[in-house]
Formats: sequence, structure tokens, C-alpha cells
Amino acid sequence: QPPYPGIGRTATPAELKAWDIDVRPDFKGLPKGAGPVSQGQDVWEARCAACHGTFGESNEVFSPLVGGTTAEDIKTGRVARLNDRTFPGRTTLMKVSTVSTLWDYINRAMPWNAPKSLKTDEVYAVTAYLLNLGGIVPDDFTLSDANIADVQKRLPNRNGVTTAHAMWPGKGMGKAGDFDVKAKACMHDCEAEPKVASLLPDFARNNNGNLAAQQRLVGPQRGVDTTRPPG
Amino acid sequence: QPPYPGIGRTATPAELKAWDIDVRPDFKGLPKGAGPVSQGQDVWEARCAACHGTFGESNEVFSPLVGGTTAEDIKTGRVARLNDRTFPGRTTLMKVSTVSTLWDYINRAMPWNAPKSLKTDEVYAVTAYLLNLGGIVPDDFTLSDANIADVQKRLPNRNGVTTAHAMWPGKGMGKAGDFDVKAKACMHDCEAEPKVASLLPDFARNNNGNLAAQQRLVGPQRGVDTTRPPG
Amino acid sequence: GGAAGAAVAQTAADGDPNILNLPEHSKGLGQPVAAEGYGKPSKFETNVQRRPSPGLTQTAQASVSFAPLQSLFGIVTPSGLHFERHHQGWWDIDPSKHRLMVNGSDAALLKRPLVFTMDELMRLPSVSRFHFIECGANTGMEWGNVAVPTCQYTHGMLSCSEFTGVPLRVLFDLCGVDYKRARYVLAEGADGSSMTRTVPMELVESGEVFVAYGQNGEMLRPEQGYPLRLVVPGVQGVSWVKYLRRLEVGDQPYGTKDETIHYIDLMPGGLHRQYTSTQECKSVVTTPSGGQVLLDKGYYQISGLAWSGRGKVRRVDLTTDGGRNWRTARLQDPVMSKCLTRFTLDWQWDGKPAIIQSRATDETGYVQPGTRQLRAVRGTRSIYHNNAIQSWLVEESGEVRNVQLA
Amino acid sequence: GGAAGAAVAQTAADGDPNILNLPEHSKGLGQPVAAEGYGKPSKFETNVQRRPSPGLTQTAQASVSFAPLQSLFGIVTPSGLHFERHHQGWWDIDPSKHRLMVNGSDAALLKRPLVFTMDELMRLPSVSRFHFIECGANTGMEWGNVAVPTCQYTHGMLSCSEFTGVPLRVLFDLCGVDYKRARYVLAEGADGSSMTRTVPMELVESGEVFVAYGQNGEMLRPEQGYPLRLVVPGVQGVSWVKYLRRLEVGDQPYGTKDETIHYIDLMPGGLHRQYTSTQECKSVVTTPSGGQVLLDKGYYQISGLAWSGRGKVRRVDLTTDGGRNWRTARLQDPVMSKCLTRFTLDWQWDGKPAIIQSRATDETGYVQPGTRQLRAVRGTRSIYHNNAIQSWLVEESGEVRNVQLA
Ligand code: HEC
Ligand code: HEC
Ligand SMILES: [Ca+2]
Ligand SMILES: [Ca+2]
Ligand SMILES: [Ca+2]
Ligand SMILES: [Ca+2]
Ligand SMILES: [Ca+2]
Ligand SMILES: [Ca+2]
Ligand SMILES: [Co+2]
Ligand SMILES: [Co+2]
Repeated sequence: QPPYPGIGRTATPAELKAWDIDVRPDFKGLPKGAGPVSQGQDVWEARCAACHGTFGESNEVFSPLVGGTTAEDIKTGRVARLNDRTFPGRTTLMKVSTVSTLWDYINRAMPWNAPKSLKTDEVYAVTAYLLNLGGIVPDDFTLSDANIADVQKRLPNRNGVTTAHAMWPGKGMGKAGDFDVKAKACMHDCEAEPKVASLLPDFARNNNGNLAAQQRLVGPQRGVDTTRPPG
Repeated sequence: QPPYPGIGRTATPAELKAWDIDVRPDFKGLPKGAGPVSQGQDVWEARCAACHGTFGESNEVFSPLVGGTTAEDIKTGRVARLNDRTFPGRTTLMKVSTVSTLWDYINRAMPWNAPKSLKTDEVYAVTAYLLNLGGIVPDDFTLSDANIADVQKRLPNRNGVTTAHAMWPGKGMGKAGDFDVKAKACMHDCEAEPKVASLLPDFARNNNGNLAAQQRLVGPQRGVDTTRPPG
Repeated sequence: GGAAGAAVAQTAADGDPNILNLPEHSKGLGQPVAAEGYGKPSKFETNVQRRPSPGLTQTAQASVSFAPLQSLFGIVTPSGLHFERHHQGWWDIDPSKHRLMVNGSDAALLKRPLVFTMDELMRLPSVSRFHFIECGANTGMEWGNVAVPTCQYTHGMLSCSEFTGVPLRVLFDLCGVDYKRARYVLAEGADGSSMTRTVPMELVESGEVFVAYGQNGEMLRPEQGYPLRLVVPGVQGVSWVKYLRRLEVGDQPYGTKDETIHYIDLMPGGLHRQYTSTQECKSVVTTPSGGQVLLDKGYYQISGLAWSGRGKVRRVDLTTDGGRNWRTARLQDPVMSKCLTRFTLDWQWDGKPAIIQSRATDETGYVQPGTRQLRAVRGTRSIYHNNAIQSWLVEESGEVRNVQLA
Repeated sequence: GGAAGAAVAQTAADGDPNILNLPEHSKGLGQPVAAEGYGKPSKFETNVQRRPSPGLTQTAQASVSFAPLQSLFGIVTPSGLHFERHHQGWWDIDPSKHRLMVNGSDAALLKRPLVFTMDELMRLPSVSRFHFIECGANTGMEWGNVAVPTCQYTHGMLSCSEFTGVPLRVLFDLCGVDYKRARYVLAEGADGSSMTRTVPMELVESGEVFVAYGQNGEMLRPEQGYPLRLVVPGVQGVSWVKYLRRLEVGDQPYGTKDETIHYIDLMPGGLHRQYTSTQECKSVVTTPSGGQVLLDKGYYQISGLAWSGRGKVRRVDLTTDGGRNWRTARLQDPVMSKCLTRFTLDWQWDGKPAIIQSRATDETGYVQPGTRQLRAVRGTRSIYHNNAIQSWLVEESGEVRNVQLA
């Protein structure tokens, strides 16, 4: 007899099917299916382009999805432009290291205003189209559960992540306990050089609205009236 | 130099006069003045009777102010009816042990809808009227700062209070630390007789409104529908 | 009676339609951030309200609204549900015009009477502390008999918040108070009643009493005395003067209306105890509690609140057989002084009638008394300071009723 | 610039008119009890709101609103001011229809997948605990330069509540989870984004992770995941999945969108750190802070918040000379693990420019780094996990500005 009789009941196969939709980096959870780039383009133009731009380049509602990756990156599995501070923004394809993530996310969350409305084959197709825009798969490619692991091997930033850090609070990965930044708590005559290196320029003073209206009307201080110049 | 320079400033005499209105049992704080019962009756009828009744007997907005005290109580300084469980309610005059309290409270808080609108002499007068209704002062009495200490000696319940208890968290009075109720924490086979002696009768079930609407809609339980009979 | 619309999982052969048919919120776009710059509870929570008890008072401005303890978790009371007790109505006072005056009953009791603005008070050293506040009349309707059905009405003049403010000792030091002579403090409000109460200087000297402007991270709510109230930990709520405008130090207690005509406890024999202030150790089970219906037999977590005006709760014992046998409950961390403590205990309900009670013991060793023990000393006419053990009868139907035992 | 309408006590010769002329509220009858069954803050507090930062996001449903830390006291965040972070908007979900499913990545990882209703979850043994929640992107705008003016925008993706719910371990035990193999947990929401994140099983086994329905005594607010969210103490907010509908146990991490495309930290050299989850020790002075104007020279109490995702805050040091000399601040009780800690320190402002900073140390000995120390290791493009020491410049005019030092 369980300690809490009557609490919780076994999930049915149909229920598991309805909700267990996640797809892991090793493709566990990926449903069978396939979709060609050409179909993906149709889905894209009908369901995605309005927000993300015809070529996934739009910055209107979210950062661009496509751009910034090269044929060389596909070879190395490292996106070189991540080191280029002059390159504006970081696109999805520059960052994503597992193709399962793209598939899973589009499947669960896109289109943004109608998530979970795509059929499985449409998810394959539109993912193929995005990969094609990034030059990762050719125009005549059909993405499927059978070949997605091969695509993973061509993902531009597939070698671009590391778990060698102390910020995963488990033992399965990372190196818990070994902080990377080791500061000391100096108390007197410390090395600090109290020179201001960065502050908001006067023209940006009111960028977040009038701060006088963002502080309590009573207390040890008031909000500064940023509709007027400083001083 | 004070530890918090610029914080707090000395109160002026006029400010102290405006706010320091409390009157203590030893009459410290009582302003000079006087008012006869007859004037008090006028004030009462104009400013108080609508709520408290012509003779302070009304239970419409608050418990009756007057009633339940006797000439004998005035002698003993103990209100006998406080021991009479059949006597309905406990009036203000049955309980009040210091006449300063009546004066102070009427002065600060009455009339309820226009507190602090009475003149000092009106407070004396209407207090005199209330005392007169209770038979504590005669019809031709004029209450004043000069004779109020004598009235205190006639207050029916002046000897009716004690501070011999453990519930004053200071040393100035009471007997802190000596609890009057000394329970024990029995754990097993305790004497308790789990017989229900009191519960709400069925007709009172809905007195506090439908309890189904007073409990969260989700959780380990619901609110009982008290518009329907029990069971 | 019976449960009002218990949501039974309608499990068809292949599964629950609430799972099989994806809900709208899984298939659409929700509401934007800052739709409410100051947010509100879910619309499904509208039953969780503070409420007056019908017939208890004759006016609504000299009255009480009770906190819905039966629906609360943990120890913090949401400020929107904090119980209310007003004597002449509540106000929303402009803090820029509010002043606090400190003076003496006679001029020699302090070096200088001072006036503070809110700007000044909020600059001073502050403390933030979690404390319960309980009205001295809480459970007062139940001295003689069962009077009301739920723990909202039996125990709901109780709330607990993180208060922030200036230790009163800081202000008194600035005034140069003569602590030798000044053993009593008068606190006075700015509302119509200009509520006054006497507080012992000992609690000021210990650093416990403070003038608070903050409650649960924000300013006090208007119903709780915005912009300033006195916090007197462990002492009944009437002393936590709201809309605090003045503090006077004196060498005698002040015999105010609410310590001479009310908040005096009538004892057998006809004497009133005066200046009863401390809220003695007390507890109440909130789940399950009166007015509820259990949905099923089986496992329940009994849960409730314990507190003491004399310090920390040390232990809470629970019975489900009306007091014959008791088990010690788990106390939820943190256990703080003069603060609510949440306790829990596992219970398998076999579907038979059960009488649930809790009994708290505080760090002074004081044990919460049963109704009979309390009445044996204090009778049934005290009105105030009823800290008796509460009994809830769970009937076979699952309905829970407020009962008192023989 | 300059103070907006500071209330200077207009003291005439005989005194302050706010004292001499009794205010209306001292001479009238106020409002009744339960005028609001669920109360609201004073009308004088309307400036205290959560707010989005203009231009930060392109939509209002995949966006952030920041908590007004500069106006908060103590450690509890009022639920109405809790910061918001939504990816596909927020919903007010009917709790009677909400379900929680627990399953395994493969069938062998647990004995039985289970479905729970809210009624069932709320019957199970619960805990109530105070914890901070901080978005991993908090202070993210400031990695390279000063970007925003006030601590609402620099640090306001931070809140702290008393959460109540069921330890996840209880649910997993009911399912018969094979803890040997199942070292990872996937949490999934029911909103449009069906937010997913991987959580280490270690935090479940320690008893720390729980599925919460309560927040600050009442149910979670819709913006915070009503009726159910995961609480993962010490870990960035994105893992505290809202509208929690499903938990899956697995033998590998899940590489979800918000751990593969976002919430990855770009290091010098172009590698991203993945699965960075812990919020390392951090602090910020909230009074005085950017965008404020001090009303006068003289005494101030510097006050702020410190926290660590690895346990308790052990110490906070403060400087007013930009880091040359430091003093140790007072920590306000209670100091709880993975919870905000309020600190205070006395300061006499001489009217000269001053640079105020706070530096927290946690119980593991980790010391909050300066901007330069942090950048030396992590560069300026990480976006996430900026826990650098914050600097506020107090100018002679009294205006306080957000600055970064050389
Ligand atoms: C109505 C606007 C809209 C539509 C239509 C839309 N998206 Fe999006 N998309 C967004 C927004 C907004 C986000 C960012 C969501 C967030 O912050 O979590 C996003 C995020 C994404 C991302 C993740 C990008 C990243 O770096 O995190 C992908 C991939 C994506 N969309 C693909 C698609 C595809 C494929 C479709 C069509 C099938 C589509 N979107 C339709 C608005 C839209
Ligand atoms: C508009 C109604 C109203 C008017 C007019 C009014 N009162 Fe009252 N009075 C009340 C109420 C209500 C209370 C109870 C207040 C409370 O609960 O604190 C009260 C309380 C009192 C008490 C205290 C009784 C006790 O036992 O606590 C006294 C004494 C009193 N009034 C005297 C007066 C006098 C004298 C006047 C006229 C000068 C007056 N009242 C006018 C409504 C009124
Ligand atoms: Ca069940
Ligand atoms: Ca952008
Ligand atoms: Ca001043
Ligand atoms: Ca009455
Ligand atoms: Ca006085
Ligand atoms: Ca799965
Ligand atoms: Co009261
Ligand atoms: Co986020």
C-alpha cells in the first residue's frame, strides 16, 4: 500500500503521447517523419516569415535566426564570427549546437501565436528550410528522422559549447566547486582605482522614462527628474 | 553633535498644545474648564443621542453607555452586576474605573463622526451628563478640573480592576512570569473526554454566509455548502 | 452539505480530456508583461477574501474583518488579506504631511520633545523583522460556546508580516529620555479615534518595539496604518497603534479607553484584569478546519499555525482523537520569536469521526491550555485572550465542524 | 535634475501647519472594514511599480518587467511587484483542470508514470521556504557598459518569496524513480512556449526542489505560474518552470532551447558555457541607488540585498570611496540559505562625491568579484550571470548615478 493512497494515478499511453513531446540531443523522443526544404519554404512563408523575415533575417520581433555562419564553420563545428565583436548580434544558427533543439523548439513553441499547430512533417520541413538558409543542407534536401543525425554533424556551432564550469549544481557534468572567478575581500587601502569609466551619457538620461515618477514620494531620497538636464 | 544631524527638530509649545491632549488617571493633562449637567444634556441631545439614545441606553451603533450601576456600587466602588450573568451586556459605566478615561475619550474621539469638535467646557458638561445619568453626580452638578478627583471617588467600578496578572510585559505592574493557567502536555492515554459539548445548531449553519464561497476552489477540501442541510 | 463541485478527474478510457485535448494556453499567446504594474491574484482565488462576521459589530467602521487563515500557506500573510480592526474607520494619509511627535508627560522626562517627518524617519537606522499581530479579542466569541463556523472567524484576527522601521529606542535616545523615571510610553494615532495605548518601557529598552513604515517589502497598507504604525511584538494588536502621530513617555500608565473600558478581562468574582497585553502561547489547525469538507478518505497533511507573545514556539502536539493521544508535529523553519510558526503532521483519515486539536508550548515552557483548564481559572466572560485549544470535528461525511468538548 | 518636490517641513514661527491644523482624518470618520476584501497599496505608492525597460525586447509577451528594488524593504517581495519573465505571455489557468504528469525518458527509468490533479498535490506533505529567484540574465545589460539608470533595471529581475509546495522527491518516490540511472530531470510548462529546462537530480535528492503552489501565503500569482511552478533554489529563474505540467526523468540532459540557444554564456575565445545554472554570490545597494537624489547631507543608512545560489550569505562589506576601504555591514535576521539577506550600514554623507559598492561573501567562501575581475575571466559578452560589484556614484548635487569604474 503506497504511503498516500488514492493520490496520483498511472498515466495512460495516450496521455503520455499527448504530452511527452520533448526531443533530446540523442534524438530520443523524435517522432518518425520527413519534410523537404521546398515544403519548408512554403510553411515558412505562410507561417513564419511575417515575424522572422523571408530569410530569417528580421529583427522585428526577435533576433535574426539565420546569418553569420560559413562553410568553414560547418567543417570545424565552431562559428568563427562568435569571436568577431564587430558582427552585429548573434543569430540562432550561430549559437545552436544541437539540431534536436531546433526541431524540439519549433515543434513545441512555433509559430509563436499558434504553438503546436504544425504537423510533424511540417516541423521537419521548416527545420530543413532554416538549415538550408544557413547553407547547412542543400536545396533538394529532405530532413527526416533517419538523416537528422548526419545533419547534426554539419551544424556550424556543434563544437561550440562546454560544460567545464562550476555552475551546474550536479555531478553529471561540469566541475562543481571550482569557481572560475576568485576574488579576495580586501578591506583597507585596496588597489581599487575609483575612476569612473562608464556612465550614462546625458542624452540617454530619460531613456527609461522620468525617474522622478519611479521612486517613492517619501523617504530618504526622491527620484531625479530626468526630463531636466543634470546638475 | 547628535548621531543623526538634521533629523528631528524640537517641537514648539503650540505644537505640543495641539497634539498633547491625553488625560491620565491622575488628571495630568486635564485642561482647566467646567460644564454643568444641564449644558451636558443639551450637548448630548444635539450631538450624541442620535447614536447612543437619549439616555445612553441605545444598542444601535454600540453597547449602551449607561445602566447597570447602583447607589450601592457608588459606595463600594465595585459594580455588583458584573457578577450577574443574567444581566444583558456590560455598559460603559459598569466597567470604567477611572473618570479621566471618559473625559479623555470623549474629548479625543466623540462625536464619532466629528471627533475633536467639542469645546473643553462641552466635554466637561457632557461627561457630567453621562455621570448624572448613572446617578453618580446630582442634576445640578457642574463638573470641573477642580472637582473631578472627587467624582473619581464615586465611580461605581473604581475598585473593579486589578493588575495582578502575568500579562503586562513590564515590571511596573503585574507579576510577569507567573502564569495563571498551568497546563501540562500529556501525550498518551490522557484524561480528555472527547465528548462534544457545544457546536453550532443546524439553523445557524448559514449565519456567516455560504461557506462554499469562502474556501479555495481547489485543494485537499472544499467549503461546505451551508445553504443545504448537513449530512 | 457535501463538497461543492470537487474537480474529479474525468478519466475516459484513453485518458483525461484535460490532457488529451491541449488547453488553449498551450496553443496560444498569453498576456504581456506589466499588464498590471501591480499584480493581483488569479480570478480563481476570489473566494479567498477577508470578511467581517455578520452581527458582530453594529457599524462597519468600528469593526473587524477576519483573515482567511483556512486558505493561507506558510507564515507570511499577504498584505491584501491582513485582518482589519478599525475604531473610527481607515484612511489613506498623505505621507508627506504626516508627522511623529515625541514628548514627555512632564518636561523633565526628556531633554527635548521632537517632531519627525516621514523623510527623516526613513533615513534613520532600520530593522526588518517577522512578527505576528493578533487582536486581543481574537477567538473572543468562543469563550462560552461555539459561535462561528470557520477558523477565519474563530482565529482570523491574526496576521504575520515582515515589518520594517526604526527601533523606538533610537528616537527616545535622540530626545534624551530619562529612562529611570519614564517607565511607560503612550502611543497615539492620527485617526478619528486617535487610538491610545500604554506600552511598557522595558519592551522599548530591549530594542523590540519599533515604529514601522514597511510591511512585507512595501509600505504599510492604509488599513494597517499607512504611513506609520507602532510594532509591539508579542503584545495584542490594539497596542500596535496605526497612523502613529505621537509618543509620550511618562511615569504612570495612561488608563486609556482601550485599557480601561475595553481590553480588560472580566474574571470570576467580578474583577477586571487591566493592562493585559501579552498574547500567550496559542495554536490552531487550519487544514482541515471548520466549514471544510474532506474530498476522500486517506492521507492528509494536518497543518496549522502556532505562536507565542513570549518568544519562540518550542513544540506543537496534535491529536486526532479529541485529546487522548498526541503526536509531536514538524515545525517549519524558520522558527522566529513572536512570529507565526507553521506546523504539519501526516494523517491517514480512516473515514470515521475524528476530533483534531493542536497544543503549542513556547520556549518559556508555557503550555497552551484546554478550554476547561482556561475556564477553570478565568471563567467564560473575559472576552479577551482566549488562547484555548481549538477542536475540529471531522464527521463521516467529511464535513469539519467547530466544536467544544465537555 | 534635483529632487522632485521634497516635502520640507514648512515650519512657521509657532509650528508646522500639519500639526497645528488638525488633518481631516483626525476629525472625521474613515472607511469601513472590508471596503476591499483584497486590499491594495496606498494611492501615494503608485510610483512603486514593476516596469519593462524600453527597447530591451521587441515584444511584450517575450519580455521582462523589473521589480522596483529601490523602493522595497526587508527581504520579502510583495507578490504584486514580483518581476516577470515570460516567453509566450502569461495565463490565468483554471486549477481544477490543471494536471501534472511525471514520466521517464524511457519506461525503465521509473516504475509507473503518474498524473496528479491540484487537489491531490495539495494533499501531499508540503514545505514552506523562503528563497530568492533571479533571472540568469539579471544585470545582463551591464556586462560591457553602463546601460540603464536604476537598480530596478540593473538588478530587478530578482524577487524573494515564501514558497509552499511538495518536495519533488515525494512525487518521484511515488513513481518509483530509478535514481541510479535517472540523473536528470526535465521540467515542462503548459504555456505556449511549453518552457523546458534540465535540472540535476542531485537537487531533487537533497530535498531542495519542490513543486510550488503557494507564494507569500496565498496561491502563486498568474504571472508567476499559477497554479504550479517548480522551485529550484539557488538556480536561475528560467529553471523554475511556470504552469508546470510535466516532469520527465532521464539519463542525459535535454539540450532545450533555453539551455542551447539562450542561457549559454559566451566566453572569450568563442566557446559557450552550457548548463550554467547556479546564481553565484551577489549583492546590490538599493538605498541610495541610481536615479535617486539625496535630500540633504548627514546621516544615511546604506541598505541593500545580498544572496547566493550556493547557500547562506556570510558577510557583506561596503565601501563609500569606490573600493579603497571597506566596512562590514550588519546582516538582518533571518539569514537563510538561497534567500535574500538584507544588509545595512551607517553612513554620514559629507556632501562630497562618493562611490558606494557592496561585496558579498557566501558560506562557501566565494567572494563577489569586481567588474574587472569578472571580465578578466569571462570577457563582456556572456549576457548571463553578471554578478559583479555594482557601483553608485553620489554626486555633490545629491544625484546618484550608475557607474562602472576603470
Ligand atoms: C507571431 C510572431 C512569430 C511567428 C509567426 C513565428 N515566430 Fe518564431 N519566434 C517569435 C518570437 C517572439 C520568438 C522568441 C521567443 C522567446 O523569446 O522565447 C521566436 C523564436 C523562434 C525561434 C528560436 C530563436 C532563438 O534564437 O531562440 C525559432 C527557431 C523560431 N522562432 C522559428 C519559427 C518558425 C519555424 C516559425 C513558423 C513555423 C515561427 N518561428 C513563427 C515570433 C514568431
Ligand atoms: C455617529 C454616531 C455617534 C455619535 C454621534 C456619538 N457616538 Fe459615541 N460612540 C459611537 C460608536 C460607534 C462608539 C464605539 C467606538 C469604538 O468601537 O471604538 C462610541 C463610543 C463612545 C464611548 C465609549 C463607550 C465604550 O464603552 O467604549 C463614549 C463614552 C461615547 N461614545 C460618548 C459619546 C458622546 C459623549 C457623544 C457626543 C458628544 C457621542 N458619543 C457621539 C457612536 C457615536
Ligand atoms: Ca485520486
Ligand atoms: Ca534583437
Ligand atoms: Ca531635517
Ligand atoms: Ca452591542
Ligand atoms: Ca500628555
Ligand atoms: Ca521524453
Ligand atoms: Co482591537
Ligand atoms: Co528567462
